[in-house]
Amino acid sequence: MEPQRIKATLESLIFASGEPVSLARLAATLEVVPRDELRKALSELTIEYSGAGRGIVLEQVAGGFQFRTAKDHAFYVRKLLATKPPRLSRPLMETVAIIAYRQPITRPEIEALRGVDCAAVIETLLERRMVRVAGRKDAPGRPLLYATTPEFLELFGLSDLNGLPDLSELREVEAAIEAVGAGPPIDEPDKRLPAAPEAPDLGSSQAESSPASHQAQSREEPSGPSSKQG
Amino acid sequence: MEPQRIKATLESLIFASGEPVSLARLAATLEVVPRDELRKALSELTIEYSGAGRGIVLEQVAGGFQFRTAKDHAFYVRKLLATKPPRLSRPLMETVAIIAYRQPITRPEIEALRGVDCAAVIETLLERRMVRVAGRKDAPGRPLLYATTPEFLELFGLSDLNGLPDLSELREVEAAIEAVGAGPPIDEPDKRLPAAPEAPDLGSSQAESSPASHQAQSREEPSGPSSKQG
Amino acid sequence: MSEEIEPAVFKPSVDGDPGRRFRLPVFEGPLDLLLHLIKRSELDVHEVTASVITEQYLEYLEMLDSLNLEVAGEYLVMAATLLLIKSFSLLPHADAEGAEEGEELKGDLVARLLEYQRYREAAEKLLARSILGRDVFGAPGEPIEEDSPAATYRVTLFDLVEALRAVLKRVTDQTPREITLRDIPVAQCIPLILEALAQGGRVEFAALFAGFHDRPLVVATFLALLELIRRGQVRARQEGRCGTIWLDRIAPEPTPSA
Repeated sequence: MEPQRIKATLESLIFASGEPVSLARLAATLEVVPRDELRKALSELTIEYSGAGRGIVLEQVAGGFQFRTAKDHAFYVRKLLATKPPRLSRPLMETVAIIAYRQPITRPEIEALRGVDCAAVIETLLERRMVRVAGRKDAPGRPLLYATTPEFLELFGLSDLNGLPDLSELREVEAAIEAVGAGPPIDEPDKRLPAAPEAPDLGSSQAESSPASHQAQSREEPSGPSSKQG
Repeated sequence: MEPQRIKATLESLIFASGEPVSLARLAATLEVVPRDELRKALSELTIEYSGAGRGIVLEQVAGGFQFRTAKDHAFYVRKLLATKPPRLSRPLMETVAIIAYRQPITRPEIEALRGVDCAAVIETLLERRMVRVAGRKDAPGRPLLYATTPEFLELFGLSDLNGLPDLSELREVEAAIEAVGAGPPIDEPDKRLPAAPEAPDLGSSQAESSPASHQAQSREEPSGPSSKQG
Repeated sequence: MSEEIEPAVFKPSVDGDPGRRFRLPVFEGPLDLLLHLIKRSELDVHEVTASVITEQYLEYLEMLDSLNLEVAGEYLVMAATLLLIKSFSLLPHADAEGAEEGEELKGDLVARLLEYQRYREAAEKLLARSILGRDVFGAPGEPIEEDSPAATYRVTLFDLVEALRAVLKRVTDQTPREITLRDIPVAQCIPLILEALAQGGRVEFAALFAGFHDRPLVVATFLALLELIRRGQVRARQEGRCGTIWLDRIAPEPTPSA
């Protein structure tokens, strides 16, 4: 692939992802291109986006590369977004949906389901108070457990978690995975997740997780934005 | 505000929004800047993003401006996001085309045109937010009227309903109807067809499209009774 | 790109061959069927009432009927219309009134077909555009900075459910499935088949299942057989169409190192 095209493709990929994309993921997507060339194209792109009259910058953050608005325009960006509340982005929506239905759940478990690093997304959900830390899992490394908040319920117009729509697919998928006895866990993640051999008792159905546990807003333990880079 | 800065700010705003932003919203956000200058900056931005070797393009979609990936990179973007392209079956496409060209239209009218039952297809279109309920027809039984949504325009990259592909055989059909002296199964289709003469000329300036002409589609108005809830 | 729009292949392959599988053409109703027949006969839409079209239309309905498939009411209504138009055309020329009525019916039908065809073409044109999520992609946009209250997002429960469905779908799509039926893993059936073939050399397909009264067992065995064929360990040969299927084991290639 010629340099010009590599750069254009990277621009597409990073833009469409929304979440930070690691070099490893970019490399896995553009298999044909050697990493050296990717690095070169990325640094060229970064420079192109750093010009004075630009409204978007290409930043390297914890999880990888991401386009963001230039800080100078924050005032107007806020003003625009305030006129019409945005939709939740796909990564945020997927992650909060997983947490809602499978709470309490750890980050590795969420990542096993989504197939991508979710540190930044979870961080954002914590900031937006849609998700809270609900303790630690009794498993090696004692990973943090995440659950939804009262604000989450409010946002979706739910009085409690029992109001979450039943997902027939959820059962089907669980059954399918059960039958296979492998693959990312849906139910009882602890049993099958490589990271966690044992864990506290997770309600098997989403309806069971008690709304009461939503009371506490244990924001004390922000999950470290573990800067894992591919 | 100097032109360079206007352009950079617009770049920020359009990127931050994610969904298409109308000129009206941009103008409301950047009150200090006259619309003419906004239009000029927008067309300059469009040109800058249209260069070869770009991964992002600035498009006019659903009555607003939106950044999108360039078409050439679809393969890799799909690979990165691991998403499936939207399923657009033949019944679905036929039905949404009829609704697009004949809106607002009732189910019996659609069924008369397609010659088959369309309940399930309409249900799918509502679920996928391609179509919305746009009221009830003042006719016996007060049947629901369906219209397309801004999401429909977004899906097909249309700036507004005037951008719908021309229906080539329009004349032929009219001639046929004329010759027979009998009406088509549906009342006065011609009056509602987008090919109508008063359609504003869009080609010249992308910033020009008058918001008034897409009332029905305008993003500013929350699209009706957002169909159904899961 | 227009694959989905292309009319299905219409091959009334109901010749006396009960065991043969064939693809049943799927039409989106009588108008779709008529347009297909017109196109196949290289006629113009205005010639919809040509007797060749009417005949083929009725043949199709008969085929559905012979397969014990329910013929939807709208197909029957159209059949009646076609026959009515035909009967008018057979009237002596003197009957001006009848001829006129026939022309009117025909005109209506032609107009409907043309109109339907227009929307179908429009659908094709739409499908050829750059489609969001297929050809082009947007960005999710930037989340609001600082701690704005959660309630400032435009979301619905429907979005939430759809998001989870997308995740689950990806998980299941990516999870390699090993098919297990009840408690009979397919893998367990493989050695049994190999054993059976080793003993008899050539085994009749049906014999493999002889004595099986348990459906899951039959299915698991069949899947195991498919797997063996795929791996190139077993070969299946048939003596002509609908003939006996023979299975035999392909000797593993001698490994160079051995």
